[in-house]
Amino acid sequence: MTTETLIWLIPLPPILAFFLIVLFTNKSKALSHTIGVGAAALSWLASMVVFFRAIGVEHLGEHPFESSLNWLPTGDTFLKIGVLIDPVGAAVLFFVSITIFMIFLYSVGYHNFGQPKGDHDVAGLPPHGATVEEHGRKHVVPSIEPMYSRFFAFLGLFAFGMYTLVVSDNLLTLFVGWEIMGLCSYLLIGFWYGKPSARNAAIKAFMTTRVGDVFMLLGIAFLYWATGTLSFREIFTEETLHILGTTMTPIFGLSAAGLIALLLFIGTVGKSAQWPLHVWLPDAMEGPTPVSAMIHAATMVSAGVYAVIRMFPLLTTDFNGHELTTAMSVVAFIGAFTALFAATIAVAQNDIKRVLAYSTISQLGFMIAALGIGAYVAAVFHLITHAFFKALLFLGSGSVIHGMEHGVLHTGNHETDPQNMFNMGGLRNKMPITFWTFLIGGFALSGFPILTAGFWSKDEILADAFGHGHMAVFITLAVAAFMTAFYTMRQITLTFLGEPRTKEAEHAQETPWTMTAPLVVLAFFAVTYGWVGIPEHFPLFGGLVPNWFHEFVGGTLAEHPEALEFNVVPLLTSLFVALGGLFFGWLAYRNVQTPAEDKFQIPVLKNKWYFDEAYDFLFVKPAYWFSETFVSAWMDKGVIDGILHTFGKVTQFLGDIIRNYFDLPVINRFFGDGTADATQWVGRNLRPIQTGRVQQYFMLALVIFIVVGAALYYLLLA
Amino acid sequence: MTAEQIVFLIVALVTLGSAFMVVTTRNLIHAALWLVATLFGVAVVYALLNAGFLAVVQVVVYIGAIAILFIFAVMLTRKDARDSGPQTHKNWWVGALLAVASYLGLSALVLGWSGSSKAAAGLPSGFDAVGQLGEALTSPNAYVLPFEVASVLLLAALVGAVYVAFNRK
Amino acid sequence: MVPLSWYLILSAGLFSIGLFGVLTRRNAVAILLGVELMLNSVNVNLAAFWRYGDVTQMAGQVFAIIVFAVAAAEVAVGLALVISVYRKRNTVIADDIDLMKW
Amino acid sequence: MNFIASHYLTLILFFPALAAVIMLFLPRDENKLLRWFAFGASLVPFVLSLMVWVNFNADQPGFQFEESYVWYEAIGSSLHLGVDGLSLTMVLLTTLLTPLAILASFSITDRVKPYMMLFLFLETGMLGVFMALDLLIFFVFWEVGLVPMYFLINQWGSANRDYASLKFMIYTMGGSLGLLLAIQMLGVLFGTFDLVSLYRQWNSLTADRVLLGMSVHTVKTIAFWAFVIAFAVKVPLWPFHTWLPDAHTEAPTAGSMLLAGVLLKLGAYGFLRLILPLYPVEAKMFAGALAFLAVAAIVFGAFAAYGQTDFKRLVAYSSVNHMGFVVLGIAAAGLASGTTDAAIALNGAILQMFNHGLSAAGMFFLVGVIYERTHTRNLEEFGGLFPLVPVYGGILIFTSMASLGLPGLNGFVSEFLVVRGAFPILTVYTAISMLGLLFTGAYILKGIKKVLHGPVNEHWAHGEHKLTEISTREILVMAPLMALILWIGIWPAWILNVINKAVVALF
Repeated sequence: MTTETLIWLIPLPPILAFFLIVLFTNKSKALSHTIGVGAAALSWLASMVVFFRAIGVEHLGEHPFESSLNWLPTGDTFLKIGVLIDPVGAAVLFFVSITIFMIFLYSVGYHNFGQPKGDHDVAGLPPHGATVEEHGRKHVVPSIEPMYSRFFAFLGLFAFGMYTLVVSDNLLTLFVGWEIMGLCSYLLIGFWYGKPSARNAAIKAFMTTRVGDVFMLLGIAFLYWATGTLSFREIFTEETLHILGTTMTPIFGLSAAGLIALLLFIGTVGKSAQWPLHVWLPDAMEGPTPVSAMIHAATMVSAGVYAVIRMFPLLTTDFNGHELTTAMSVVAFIGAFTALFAATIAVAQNDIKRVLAYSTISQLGFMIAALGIGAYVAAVFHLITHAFFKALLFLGSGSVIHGMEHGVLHTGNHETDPQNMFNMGGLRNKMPITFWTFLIGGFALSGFPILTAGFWSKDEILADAFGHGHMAVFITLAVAAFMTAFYTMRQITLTFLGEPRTKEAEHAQETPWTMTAPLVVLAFFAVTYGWVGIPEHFPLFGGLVPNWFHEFVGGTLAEHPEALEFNVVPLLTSLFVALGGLFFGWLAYRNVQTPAEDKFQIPVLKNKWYFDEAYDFLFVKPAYWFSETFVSAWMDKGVIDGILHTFGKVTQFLGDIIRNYFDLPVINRFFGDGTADATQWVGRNLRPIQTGRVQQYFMLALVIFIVVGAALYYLLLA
Repeated sequence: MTAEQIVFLIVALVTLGSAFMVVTTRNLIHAALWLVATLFGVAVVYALLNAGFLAVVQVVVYIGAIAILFIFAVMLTRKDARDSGPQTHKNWWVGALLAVASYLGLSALVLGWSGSSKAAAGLPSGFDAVGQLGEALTSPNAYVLPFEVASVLLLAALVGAVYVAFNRK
Repeated sequence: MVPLSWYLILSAGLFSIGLFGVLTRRNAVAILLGVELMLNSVNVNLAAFWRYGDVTQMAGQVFAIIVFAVAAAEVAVGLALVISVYRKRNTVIADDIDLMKW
Repeated sequence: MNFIASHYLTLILFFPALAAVIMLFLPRDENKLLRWFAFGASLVPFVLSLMVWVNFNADQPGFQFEESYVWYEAIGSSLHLGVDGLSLTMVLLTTLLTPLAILASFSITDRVKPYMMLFLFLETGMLGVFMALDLLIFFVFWEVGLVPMYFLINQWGSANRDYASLKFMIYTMGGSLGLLLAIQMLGVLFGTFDLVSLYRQWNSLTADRVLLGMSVHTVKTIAFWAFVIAFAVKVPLWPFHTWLPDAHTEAPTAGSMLLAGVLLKLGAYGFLRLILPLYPVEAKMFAGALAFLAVAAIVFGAFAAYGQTDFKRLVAYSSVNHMGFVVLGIAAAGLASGTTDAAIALNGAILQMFNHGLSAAGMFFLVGVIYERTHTRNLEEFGGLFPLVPVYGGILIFTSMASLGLPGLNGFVSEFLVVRGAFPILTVYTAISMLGLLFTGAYILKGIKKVLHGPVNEHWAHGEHKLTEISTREILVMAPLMALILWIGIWPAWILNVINKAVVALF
């Protein structure tokens, strides 16, 4: 099979799995997860083949795998869609396929496959556990998810969306995959739709990202109009970019390229949960944990960054290497601001998944900021390492929650929130695999030096910001990185270290292999993936392994980015923020037992800077008012229908007048009834003539005949 | 005054006189018999007009069939042997007035018409009036169709009379 | 020679007498008798016009024949009606047969 | 076969009416027979129009399968039928939706015979508009379609049907008054109603000629607005839309399906078939106004839909929202006719007509399915139905997503094309319309949330109120719609190819 054909085939197994499960196998849980996991494995296999073929190609950037076909007739031309695997695509495909496969596998255990059916479980709510009798003793064990098959169907659809996005060679199919993932995130966040919080979170996620999407759609329309194509390779030719870069638009003095890039970037802001559209992601934690991992760590939010990566040449048109263009400044600002802003909120969260959610927002901010200052390779690098360790952390947190739920079922005290970190503590002994892998993930997130992948990628971003003199970005990101390490250590300390703070934590249990195996695999990559991108000039390690990643991914761009000169300031900074953050985190929380002892439970942070409330006041409430009161009640029912009804009333009024003052008296009474009356009078008086006697009639007829005849004779003939 | 004129006047007087008796006599049987006389007079008039066939038909059909039919009808509809009550309306004078008026009107028209005083031309020699009449009635170029229609009319009258007079009890 | 007008006068007289009968007699049979008189007067007219016109044109006689037929039919049906009415209502007085009034 | 092949359009057009007349002689109480007869009779035009679709040569410009019969010689009107890519698409939509609507009405038990007959007559009326190439015939069928719909709403509608049917009738009749006058004027001026020759003659009028005592310009402007108002009522364009929520809400399910699926398209079709070719200059001049109304329909339609508590009203307002995109595309095409952008916008507009036909019909049917079982449409009384009716829920979500314009389903393709085509021409309006697109998402999600999501609804879960799952017949109604929705979403070329060729040839 040619590589191109194989690329076309990559997204297919998951979508087939979706249709198979929905249409045929939804009754059988085992069959459904076999199909789902099998499809993910197939796609993973195909992706690996493609990836290894791709890295074997010299100058893949100039000669990527691509293939396209005519899709839409538009006037005299066609809109083509197709697939493209260039170095960035290959690199992204690598981590996407692995994480998706791992998450599929993890879901089997997470949804308690093999466990009995729940006592009171209903579709739409998380399973509540089942009572079983063992050795004459009743006890409660986790029960299987009632909508087990459906979950794998949704995951399949989601995987299809992600693969489509990654392999597409044009913005349109990228957008298609993008939106399908949006739908799936809606469906999966609202998977337990019976919980009001879940269904609201689902709608919030969909609507918030849709705000970005409509701008993105505008951007796509603009780009398509301006260039006549949506294919990346055709847009990113020198002359097209030049034309776009020199065409000015009336908005903020941006060039066409800048405006399009910004419009598309707004889509990313929504999808990657950047400020100010970040509000949906923490709420999205209502979904099952594999979903959080999949959507909010490894794939969907990465898709936002991926889109900017794809649009990088457009964003950096006119960029001379030092002075940021307007568009780039906006991107850099939003990225850096989000990184810091989200990190501050993460510090004050108690829900284990919410911490990770804000951490994700923050880390995505790092990537966006990197792209904003032109650090292309660093952004891609961080995207990939982050995907590995954040997926690991999410899955790990899921494992923790799962273990805690086991404890909750054991004690039967459903008051205890299995996600609240203050209910945990000391889990390192109960759940060793989860602990160690979580620790690796957490260290990677914090950027623990040398060992972890997170260090290398984050360091590269900082170095880039410093090296090109973007000091504001550098300082912001450094502070954010410090806080990252801090809240990560806070999380690890509260969760795993110390002693169990509740009975439930004491009875927590390690999770089955389908859940721990993915943790181990991801932990492996969370460590090793950093080593493919060690800068050549790095002290001690530089040069030991060639900086393959930089070479490979950098090749995507027409202008190969220069490797950065080594500078000791960013290295020291990143060493300090990572280790310092971890240390202070441990120091501050090693003895904390209750939220009250936590000095960082500052209301403004805990309430996420009141963004939800502000949006509710500024947008949601007015939208309700506008829809229900203004448009429906006031405008349609009031004004428009009012005018119509007035027409009706006026017409009726005129009709009444005409009826009462003309029709009734004149036409009816006088002409109508009058004629009838007259006729009746005449008739009544003529009636006696009708004797019924033929001879009288005849006589009368003759009289008249004679009179008339005589008259005629004398008057006319004579 | 020629002999023909004298004959005509006598016949006319008889005819009109008997006709007057038809409409005035109280006894309907008598009236029917007076009708026979009238019809006979008219038959003579036909003869005077050289319409021999008509004269014969007049005698055969009218007197032989119709008048007899009247007599039967009168006898069938009598409640008792005698006639009772007046035979004319109270306002018979109106009818008389109208009859006189129509007579005067018609006479005036006849006398006012110049063609009314002309004499009849002599019949061509060897003129066969009956043969001509027969041909006219049977020739497709002349009156065969009305003739046939008349026969249909008679048939219809026959059926109709039977139907109407039939006693359904 | 008898002039045409004499025949016409005769016919007019016969007609008026018949008319008088039709208008004044109460008995339905008598009314029919009057009708017969009127029909005869018409026939006299027809014969006279035939004789005083072009004798080779047989229209006058043919019409007279047809009038005979019509008269026969009329009498047959008319008398049948009279008999039928007499059976039902036991009268032949025309004034009593006034169902068609208001 | 030759007869069929040479009279495709006549057969398609009059077969339903003929079948309706035959139905007159069927026994009144044999509901089963009547239903299957009507269904079978409506399948015939569908099969025939599929054959027309197969035999249609997209590459040939102008009308095909033309038929012309003398109808009213004295005033130069003839029964002139013909289809091009534009009308053929609509004919196919009509003949597809009618059998589905009839199948959807199998649950009707009240006066089945007149009901089915009205549907068949309605089909003839709608098809006539799409096929007519003669203005008078166009108008005749335009009005013919109203009557069955009026009775369907008035006789088989729900509580407020009298108000709704009257409003529907008066609104549409009022709108078409101007249309009739304008058509008469054209007929008087040119002595013919034939569209093909009118295209030519009307546009070749020079500006200095005087018609009816006014300049050509004035006459054309008046006639243009007369046409626009008639079609705007039908589309419906803001602010002529308030009949729609009432009519849709009160109409029986299948009636709403056809009302939204086809009848609304009549208005948009009128814009495409009559206004753009007959009034290119005026269309250009007033494109801004048209676009304004379209955007108002999009935005206000979306907001109004969001503000409803009646499920059917919500869906009804979504029609206003979606049809706004059609008119936006048309306005853009009017402003920049002849350009590629215009062609793309028109492609999008026409495809949007077809797509909205599918998804709106599906949505109305689904609302009907649940209304039939619960006898309420109030969103507040639903919620948490998903566990009770999972298959229905899945279908509802699928169809809603098509309505929302999810990429991969049909709505996205057309909306994208409209936005792409209109963006360079009417940039500001298109940008504002994005607000409507955003709220499309909001009201669709509101619908799903209020109906399906939430804790299990105990009221509908047990006893006499127990909600039953969607039946096989109902799934059969949805299946073709869903298949087409997916097919067009993934591979729209088969239909867009025909539309595109027609658009390029026409404008």
